[in-house]
Amino acid sequence: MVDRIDEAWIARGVRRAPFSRFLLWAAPWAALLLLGAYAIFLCLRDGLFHTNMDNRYVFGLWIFLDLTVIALGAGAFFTGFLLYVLRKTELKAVINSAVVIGLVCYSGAVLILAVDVGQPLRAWFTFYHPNVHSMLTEVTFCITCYLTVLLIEYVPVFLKNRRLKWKPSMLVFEYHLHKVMVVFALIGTLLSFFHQGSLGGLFGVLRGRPFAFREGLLIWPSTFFLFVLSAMAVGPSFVALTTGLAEKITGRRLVKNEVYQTLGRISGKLLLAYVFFKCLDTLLWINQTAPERGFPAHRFYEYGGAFGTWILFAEIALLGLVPALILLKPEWRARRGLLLGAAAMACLGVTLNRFVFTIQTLALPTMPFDRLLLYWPSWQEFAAFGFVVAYGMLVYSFSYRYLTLFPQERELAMTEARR
Amino acid sequence: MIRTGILFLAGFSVALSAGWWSVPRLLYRTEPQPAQFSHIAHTGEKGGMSCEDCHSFRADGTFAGIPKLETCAACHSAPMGETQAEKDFIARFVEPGVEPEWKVYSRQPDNAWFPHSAHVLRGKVACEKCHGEIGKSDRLPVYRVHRFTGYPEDVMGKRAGPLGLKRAGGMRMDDCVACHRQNRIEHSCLDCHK
Amino acid sequence: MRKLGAENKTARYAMLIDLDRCNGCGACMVACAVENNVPPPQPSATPRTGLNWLRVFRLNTGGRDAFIPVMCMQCGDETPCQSVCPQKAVEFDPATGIVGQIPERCLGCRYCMAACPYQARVFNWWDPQWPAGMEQALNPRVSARQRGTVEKCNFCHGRWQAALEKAAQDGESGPVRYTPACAEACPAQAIRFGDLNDEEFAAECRDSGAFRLLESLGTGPKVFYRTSRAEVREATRGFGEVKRG
Amino acid sequence: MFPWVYGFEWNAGYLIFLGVFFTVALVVAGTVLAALWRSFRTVRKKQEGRVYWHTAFEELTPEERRCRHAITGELPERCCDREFDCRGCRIHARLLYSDEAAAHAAGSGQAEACGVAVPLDRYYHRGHTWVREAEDGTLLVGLDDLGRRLLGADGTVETPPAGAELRVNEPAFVARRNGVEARILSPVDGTVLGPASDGEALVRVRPAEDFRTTHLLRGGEAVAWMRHELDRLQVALAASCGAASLADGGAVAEDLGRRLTAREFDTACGLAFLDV
Repeated sequence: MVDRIDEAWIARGVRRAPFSRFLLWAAPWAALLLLGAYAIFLCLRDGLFHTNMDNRYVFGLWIFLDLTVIALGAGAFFTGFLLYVLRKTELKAVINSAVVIGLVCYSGAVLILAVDVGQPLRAWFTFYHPNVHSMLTEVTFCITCYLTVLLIEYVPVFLKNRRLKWKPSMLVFEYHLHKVMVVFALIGTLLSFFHQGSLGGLFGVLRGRPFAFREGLLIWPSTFFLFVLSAMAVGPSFVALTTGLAEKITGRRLVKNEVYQTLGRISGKLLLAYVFFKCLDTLLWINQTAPERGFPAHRFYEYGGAFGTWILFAEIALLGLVPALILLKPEWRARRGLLLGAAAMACLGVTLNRFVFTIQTLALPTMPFDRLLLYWPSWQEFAAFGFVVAYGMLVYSFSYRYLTLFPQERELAMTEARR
Repeated sequence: MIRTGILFLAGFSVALSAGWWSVPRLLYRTEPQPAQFSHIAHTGEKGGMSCEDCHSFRADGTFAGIPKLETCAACHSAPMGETQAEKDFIARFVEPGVEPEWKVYSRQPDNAWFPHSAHVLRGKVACEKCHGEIGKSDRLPVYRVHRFTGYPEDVMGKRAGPLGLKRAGGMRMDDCVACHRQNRIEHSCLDCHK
Repeated sequence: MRKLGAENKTARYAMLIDLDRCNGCGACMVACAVENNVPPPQPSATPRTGLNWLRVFRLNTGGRDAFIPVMCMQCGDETPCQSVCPQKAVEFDPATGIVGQIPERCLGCRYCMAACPYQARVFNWWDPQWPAGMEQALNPRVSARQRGTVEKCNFCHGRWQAALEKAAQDGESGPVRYTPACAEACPAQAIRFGDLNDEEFAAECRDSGAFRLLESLGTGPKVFYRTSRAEVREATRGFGEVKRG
Repeated sequence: MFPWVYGFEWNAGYLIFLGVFFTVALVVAGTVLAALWRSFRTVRKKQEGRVYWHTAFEELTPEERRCRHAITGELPERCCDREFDCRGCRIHARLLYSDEAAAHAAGSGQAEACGVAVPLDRYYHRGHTWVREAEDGTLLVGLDDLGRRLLGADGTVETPPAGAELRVNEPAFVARRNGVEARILSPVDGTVLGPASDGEALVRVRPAEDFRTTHLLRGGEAVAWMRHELDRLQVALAASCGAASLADGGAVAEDLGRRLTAREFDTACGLAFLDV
């Protein structure tokens, strides 16, 4: 009986696991969520000494996580842009899923940022006394606005739940909100563009950190544009990857193959462009930017170990060029495993890029009497990290179960039956 | 629909005015001063004293603020007038030698630095500019303190005193900044903060 | 009404530290902590989570080690930490040349710490705690610490304020002269504090033996070092040490 | 953030940054408010039904949106793009008076598809309701045989009260059985006069001024459509529940609802009544 308890909430024409199995799936995530909540509580109550961050490693796992999930969450804005503005109508099949992913990524990032700062109750200071020259101000403003936009974009997805739909006013609001969605898609693109950029700018402007510092265009360092481009490149990849995972986990077909192909093709093109500009930027940095500031670039990699030249190679060639080529060649892209593998590699490449800018920048010494330092996060940091992952998993799972994340699912189920 | 709107507005305004009325009352706590004090009795025709006679500077330029008991006792070792307040003061503080714990209306937050010497001695700012005409008051104003911060009401934003006396400048950060801006004095946060 | 600051010409306070004299005793660190109400470290604190505004580093020169006290350099050009703060909790005061850090405004995002190449900024990882009775000895001219905020050396701002009060009392005009706690405490008199607008002091800072840390970054630090040992000067120009300790 | 807040500076940086921010905030707030206002207007004008059908139609699969003339084979594969309202459709208008269509429309009496009765004296709506003109000029609206069998003996249909306005393709009735609810679309424009007296129909309706039947299925067309529907239903049920096949000459059970599990019944209702 318990298996059918929520049947009235599940959309018609799609199949979902029995409720008990859903609970079984959700339980470990909920446990992780609780553990993370406890760690977050500790940090908020006692202070940040619960983390292994210190005066040198001022940013740790959390900032790395923020930058990464926000880059991956770019799939939301970019899919919206492709669908509503560039009219790539086949992407309608994943837009809801992309919105939920974006929402999860951004709200998770904001949540963990609130724990990461020393005085969360002063978060409004940035709005009240903004220093408009700081990249972090831009990030704060844009992320807040964009999270609002994502919440608004989530509303129609949410209102289409089977039970809520029975209330006529809900459906009417959903309809009218959906009609103006192009406005939100455009605004979201603008906001996301700026804060992806300012997250890159965050490190590119650090003139005291020659490892991260980059030459600029107007008021923005080159990392501003590279972060935007890389986020746009992996956004579709991440959407494809999550869709593929969802198909794997649920054992159902959720979108048509052409959607994967479109996502892969766009991702591949942008990734190739990104790799090209990243190479240019790296060459400029090695030959001009870093030496001009008294730091010959090759010295950054002399510490070896975790931060050797392999990291540069892995980031650009192995996890940038290779997936780009796979995604660009139609025959390779056509194979699902290869496509998803390439998408995963692209996501890893961007993750590594964010790792380099956050962790490696802080690990490298700037002063002559200093040395390379390593840092390993405390359990509280890992648990808070787990909190975000579990939160994302749960929100996504609930959304998948009760909302229509993949509108093609019903059609695909019928086509399959006909066969 | 209109009825709902009217109901909403009515409820909203009731809640708003209730909050408007109650929050300041809940937020501040009244504390008694140790004794009654009349400024005008000292500074008026009869007393003839100036502010600096009691509120003096020390040799290192710091401001002494409210005088210690010995300053009071210098004149009031025995009653000089007829008032009950004076008799009480002598009985409770002067004779047993107990320092009265005056509550300071203008006590600034811990992180603020206000050099009286720079303003009064060098800048020739009149006391009334910030403190208002407290020197002409006949009795002490009610001392109200913020429940959370423990800072007196006057530095937390109360502009007009309950005695009906004009308190010209005010002693909030905004008041400081307004005056400094008006006089085009270079300032950074650390000019006034510590 | 006369303008309060009008007769006060601006100052550019600076430090000149003689590395030949510094023997690494750490008196400056202690004096700094006492002056600025730095609480004793928590039992689980490490050298990397401490609240020291001033730290003395050992510089490996190949020969005899040198000691080098590092505090906030009060960078004058393109101050790296100032522009990055999202809410103006860092401020460069043109009247004194001191980079102000306002803990009450600070959110604790630590972006300024990442921006500082000298690692002169520290974070309050703990709630400050003083052993019973020790809070009686706190310096009233320096506000209490706050957990979750960033702070740093401000050239003993409380002492500057005290000097200003005294100057107003005495009717003196012009930039005030004072001595920060570290300079006062140094038994070898290695730390000198002065005003770069004072020609004599500025000339010493431009001395052939004088240098600044990471000058190539273009941050315009106002803490100068001086040494007669060429190998020390050479060692400070190096990159971070590779594989040591 | 605001000019009156300490720290604000009137310079290009602040004006650009805060200008953009406030513009974004205003646009977002304005758009949401506009959507709210339009929703409010839609509800006030009682147009929720139209919105409901629009949204539901969007969610139908191409198979479900198949043009009636594609079902009969008059046209090659074609999807309806008019939300099943053929009254303004040019293709429909052209085909309506063609010989082929006339042939389809011809016929009277009883027809059947796999055991489901399709009386030819009435017009059919794609949501499995029918309309029949009574002698007094009013209309009778009822559930067709498949709908009736689906709901079975335990099923109930909630009809709107007398005086309610019906509009084509907008939800008019609610079918209920074993806790499953499905909206049934109205086949006509008109005003409900009350429950129908004969057992077959659900309600009696006074037709609207411009009442037309061109959007409804009739004659042989209805039979072809019914076969298509049965096929669709069976495939979907096979997909979700593995039901028995009609293709091998089976017939639709009299009380279909009872044979189906709650879950199958739910799926079938959604498919039959176009309530996704």
